[in-house]
Amino acid sequence: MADLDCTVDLGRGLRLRTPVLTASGTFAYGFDAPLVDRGALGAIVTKGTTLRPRSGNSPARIAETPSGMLNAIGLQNPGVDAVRREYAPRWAAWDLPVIVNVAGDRLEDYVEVVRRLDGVPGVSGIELNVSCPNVAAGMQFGVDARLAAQLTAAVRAATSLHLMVKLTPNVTELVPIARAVADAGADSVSAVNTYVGMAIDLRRRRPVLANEVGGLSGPAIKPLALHAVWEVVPAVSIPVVGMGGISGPQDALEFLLAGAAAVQLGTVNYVNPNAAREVLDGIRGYALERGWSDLRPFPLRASPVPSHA
Amino acid sequence: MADLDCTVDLGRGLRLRTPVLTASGTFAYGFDAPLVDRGALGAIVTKGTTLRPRSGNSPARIAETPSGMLNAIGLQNPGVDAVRREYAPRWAAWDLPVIVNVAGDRLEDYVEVVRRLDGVPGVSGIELNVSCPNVAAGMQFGVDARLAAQLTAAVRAATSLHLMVKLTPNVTELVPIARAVADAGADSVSAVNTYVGMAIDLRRRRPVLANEVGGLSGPAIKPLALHAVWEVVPAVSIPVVGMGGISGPQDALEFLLAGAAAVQLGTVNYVNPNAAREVLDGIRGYALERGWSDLRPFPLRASPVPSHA
Amino acid sequence: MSVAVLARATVVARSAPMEGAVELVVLDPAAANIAQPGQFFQMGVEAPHTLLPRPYSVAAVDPDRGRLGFLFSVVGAGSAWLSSLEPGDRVRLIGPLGRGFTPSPGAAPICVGGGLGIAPLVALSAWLVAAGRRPVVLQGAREAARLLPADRFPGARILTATDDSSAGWPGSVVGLLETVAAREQEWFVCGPTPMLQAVIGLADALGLPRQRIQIALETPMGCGVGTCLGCVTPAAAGGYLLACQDGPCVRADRVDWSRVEDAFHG
Amino acid sequence: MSVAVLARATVVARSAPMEGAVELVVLDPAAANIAQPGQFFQMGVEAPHTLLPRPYSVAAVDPDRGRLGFLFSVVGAGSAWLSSLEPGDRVRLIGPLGRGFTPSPGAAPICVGGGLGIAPLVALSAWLVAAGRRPVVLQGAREAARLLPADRFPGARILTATDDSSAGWPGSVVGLLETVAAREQEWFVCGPTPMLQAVIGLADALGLPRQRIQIALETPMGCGVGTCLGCVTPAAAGGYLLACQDGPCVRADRVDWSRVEDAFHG
Ligand SMILES: Cc1cc2nc3c(=O)[nH]c(=O)nc-3n(C[C@H](O)[C@H](O)[C@H](O)COP(=O)(O)OP(=O)(O)OC[C@H]3O[C@@H](n4cnc5c(N)ncnc54)[C@H](O)[C@@H]3O)c2cc1C
Ligand SMILES: Cc1cc2nc3c(=O)[nH]c(=O)nc-3n(C[C@H](O)[C@H](O)[C@H](O)COP(=O)(O)OP(=O)(O)OC[C@H]3O[C@@H](n4cnc5c(N)ncnc54)[C@H](O)[C@@H]3O)c2cc1C
Ligand SMILES: Cc1cc2nc3c(=O)[nH]c(=O)nc-3n(C[C@H](O)[C@H](O)[C@H](O)COP(=O)(O)O)c2cc1C
Ligand SMILES: Cc1cc2nc3c(=O)[nH]c(=O)nc-3n(C[C@H](O)[C@H](O)[C@H](O)COP(=O)(O)O)c2cc1C
Ligand code: FES
Ligand code: FES
Repeated sequence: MADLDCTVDLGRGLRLRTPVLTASGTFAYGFDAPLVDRGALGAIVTKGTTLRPRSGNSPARIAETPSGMLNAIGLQNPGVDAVRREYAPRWAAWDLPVIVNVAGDRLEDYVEVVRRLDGVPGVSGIELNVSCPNVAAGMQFGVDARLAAQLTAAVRAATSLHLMVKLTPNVTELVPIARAVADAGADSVSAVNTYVGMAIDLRRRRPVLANEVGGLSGPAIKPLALHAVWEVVPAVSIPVVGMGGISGPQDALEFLLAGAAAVQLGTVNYVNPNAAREVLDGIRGYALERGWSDLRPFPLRASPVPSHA
Repeated sequence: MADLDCTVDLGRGLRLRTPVLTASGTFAYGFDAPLVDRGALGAIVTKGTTLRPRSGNSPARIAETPSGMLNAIGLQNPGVDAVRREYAPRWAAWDLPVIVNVAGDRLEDYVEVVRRLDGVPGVSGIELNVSCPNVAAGMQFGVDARLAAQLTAAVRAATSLHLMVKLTPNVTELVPIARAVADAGADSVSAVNTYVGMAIDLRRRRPVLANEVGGLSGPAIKPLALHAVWEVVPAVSIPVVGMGGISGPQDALEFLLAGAAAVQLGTVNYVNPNAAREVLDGIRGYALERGWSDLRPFPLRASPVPSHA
Repeated sequence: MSVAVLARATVVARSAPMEGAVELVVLDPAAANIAQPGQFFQMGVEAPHTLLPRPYSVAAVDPDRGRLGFLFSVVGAGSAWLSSLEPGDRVRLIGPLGRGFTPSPGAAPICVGGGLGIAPLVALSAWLVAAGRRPVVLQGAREAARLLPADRFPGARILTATDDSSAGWPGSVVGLLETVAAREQEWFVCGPTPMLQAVIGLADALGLPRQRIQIALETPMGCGVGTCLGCVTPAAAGGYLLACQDGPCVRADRVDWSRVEDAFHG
Repeated sequence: MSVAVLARATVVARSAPMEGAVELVVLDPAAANIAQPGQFFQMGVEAPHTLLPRPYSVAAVDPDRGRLGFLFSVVGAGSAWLSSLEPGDRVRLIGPLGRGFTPSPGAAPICVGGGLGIAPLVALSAWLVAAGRRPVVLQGAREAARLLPADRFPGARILTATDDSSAGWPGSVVGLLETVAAREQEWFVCGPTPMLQAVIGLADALGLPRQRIQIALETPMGCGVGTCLGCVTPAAAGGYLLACQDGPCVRADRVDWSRVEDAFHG
């Protein structure tokens, strides 16, 4: 059987051997999920990383909901310096690109984190988390096109790495924000982060999460996330990396048909460590059945003409 | 066993014998769901009603998603005149208040529909659907605080009926919109309508719904809807009627603890015609176990002082 | 409508009467007493991540023993869950729902089923025989192994067609229908959309009036009772029919076949 | 960590060894070969609307027959689904995960279990006996019927306590522990948070160093492997311990008990 060329070029030197990535916060820094078949992965996206170490929110931090889960981890991470000193050297020995997800409260912090990662062997790209809903003021950049563009431009100036900007779906209109970050120099956008939700403990009569609110992920959000990708794809001329509730090959195929260049798997990693392999096999099967030799025929709609190609 | 006083006063003469309502679009005009125990209901909310009859969208109109469903009915309804001539007289004979859900594209249409319902025996209230995501331009009022207030004020002037304004959750910030409609004269707000989503048919390679996008309802959205109610309750001094994904007593209790004065049951009616009865029994059990004599002790947080009481 | 009941019915038998199909027999005396051929039930499924009940035509009605029979294929999570039920297990049933077939006294009844579309016709055939009629049942399937055995239609004349020519008429069941079609007949049809369209084409060519054809519609369903407006099929009179309330069994002249393409999900 | 395996294990037995509890024995030879008392497995559940796997301590390890035993109560949809499994059914298992108990050679081992907290201690007791030790097992429950029979702890000395005084020591298992507590012991504890806190209080009062107590933590879990950071318990050193990676079995001195109130969900 002829095999499929599964490579994806996200731009600025970030070439993936497969369109299947792990999503930030669901794979830590790539060392703790031995059951996942790395051969199926195109890249790893790390936990959100901040300038200084953070210990995160009090428990409870997670709660199951119908076909979903809420999380309010609160960006627990060892800080960028630990990442570049301890983790990056190990990543440099891998044949798998690592994209560091970067978070912060202030523009200067984001820029500084990215500056410290720039040129570090083992770091292949940045995913800018403008959308973490769990830190006070963490929403500010992602919900406002002007601020999101400002942040993107500032970070763009600080690195020559591939810059992926991760969109929050908790907005009235996603398209203007996607356009703004694309125009400000993002190489790709990823969509979407979690949806703000909550759960209440009937017995204790208080919110289940210590943080009260959290981000919803998992199959429950798939129709919403797919719609977000469907909207953003024709609006921007850079690749869109889709995610949100992908639980297997069929969901991933829906995102590719909607025009996503690649997909990220998040919560499903907790449920089924084989998911990445199954998704890749499913993509292969679907494409080969249709006689395709690469991933280009996937999108149902023609892409817009690149504005800066 | 002492029984619970389950009545809810939503204001402007709309007094409900129980805090359990059916949600718009999931109970038609109240004649087609004989298996539902009406004795458990505090009111019925009708299908979205427009000035002129509408035949709605082409099929497929619905699709199941993980713990949820998408719909794009497109406001199929017989128009306000048929409602007041054919249905209202039948409602007038019931001991159950009927709230007519009103939809439209233009402000004038909304006002005219409400005007024609004002004073009609059998009609006990209006739920203003400023949020139907399925009709071209149907989003405009609900996502903008100024427009939502304008519409509310115009409709307020056209009726002395109880006016409930139904919020769409597809916005960056719900609170300013809730405040705006409260200030413009709404007697209550209901939250929330469906979340915009989609599904793609892998075999046919096109969106499952003829309308491409649809509104997501069902258990999947419960954590999101609950959060919306949690946010809106302390921001307004009028009652909030909560809904979104309630699938049984526990979900309903979460909404009441979040501060909802009553709840609406939507998609669950399709799944379990006993839901309204089970929800009411669950509320009773929870309250009586705690020795409460009415529903007032439910909210976890104190209510804001009414601004126009 | 108002006679539908809600039951936690007990499964009394599960079998595989033909390849690719499962038959479930459940105990639901109140419903068995009133169910008519062509009506359907909403069956609750408890599979992961599913929500809505699944609509299934009643394939057998036995009021004396209080039993209902269903015949279905496993196509997704819901039907897979139903197929895993064993005698003694419980399943939530709402029904009977919708309008069944309404055979007219005069015309010769021809039942035409494609694939699992045969399900409602099993019940209809039994009803017709009990009423002293002698229906002709035309059953089409991909291959011989996927045909319901002829002894499931006692008292009927049964003809078969297979796509792979492994049994009966070689090819489509509509081809087979053409060989027996006559103007004084009444047709009862259930199957995939292209088959329905071919049947309509054949009737038109033959001069059989469309009102002499009754179709069991199959659309996605939310509520099953007329409250969600999700189950529409284009109506000849303009607007839409509700499969759950105006159907599932409708006279073919009530459907606007030119707009029907989009009406079917599966 | 890296030895965990993913299996579709076959259920070989299900029973109800005491009231309110289900015992499931599954065949998973690779895991049975390596699992240690105190480690846990993520068990996939296929109940409606559920998503995450459920963490369960291994209660019995039989490498010779490739079997693992689990002991649990039905508290929600996931455990209800697990309790419905029958011999021959399959269940998805990831494990063994986390750190088990690490008994030190010198001290006298006392196992203290409250309610279903007894589960990991069944495995630990068996392991200690096999290692030639003679553990004392203190088992507390609401009532006599909810005690695991003493013959489940062959070779151990077993003492019981019941809240309703229907068997053994009348009252809490911590009260019972007080009657046998001594400084040269090592305690292995699993149970609800208030019980853990009472045990810590008792040890402090007695002068038993906290590092001589090992606690099996119970927190909500997402991944079970250290990637979600959801399963935290306040650490004495500041910040948090991960129950799945630093535990579930941790030395009590590593936990900041003053901040622990919020750490437990159930
Ligand atoms: C009135 C009526 C009677 C029916 N009678 C029978 C019967 O007797 N035997 C039989 O095998 N099938 C019958 N069907 C089709 C049957 O309902 C579907 O095969 C079944 O719902 C598929 O569910 P699933 O979870 O296995 O598939 P999935 O594809 O996982 O279902 C996903 C969603 O799509 C809906 N869906 C999928 N396929 C269909 C379809 N063909 N028609 C309607 N909805 C669909 C499901 O109900 C569900 O909501 C009937 C359908 C209708 C409307
Ligand atoms: C390391 C570890 C070992 C455990 N070992 C056992 C055991 O041997 N026997 C036993 O009976 N129980 C044990 N538990 C508790 C068991 O995991 C829960 O009872 C179970 O997850 C409940 O799932 P449910 O779907 O029935 O309940 P639900 O309340 O419906 O579950 C909803 C969500 O909350 C989580 N949850 C609910 N209760 C708990 C809890 N007490 N601890 C952690 N998460 C919870 C579930 O995993 C699920 O994600 C253990 C927990 C942990 C963390
Ligand atoms: C426990 C958890 C932690 C997460 N942490 C981060 C994070 O640090 N940064 C980020 O951008 N997204 C984070 N996410 C969001 C995911 O990357 C992803 O956008 C989201 O979960 C939707 O995808 P899914 O439904 O496949 O999980 C986290 C998600 C979960 C469940
Ligand atoms: C099929 C369907 C039709 C609906 N039609 C309307 C409508 O006409 N007007 C309206 O305001 N909301 C409508 N809704 C939204 C519901 O009233 C409710 O807000 C939403 O479904 C969330 O609640 P649920 O999850 O309990 O269903 C509809 C929902 C469904 C599922
Ligand atoms: S299925 Fe809901 S109206 Fe027909
Ligand atoms: S359960 Fe995910 S880090 Fe412990």
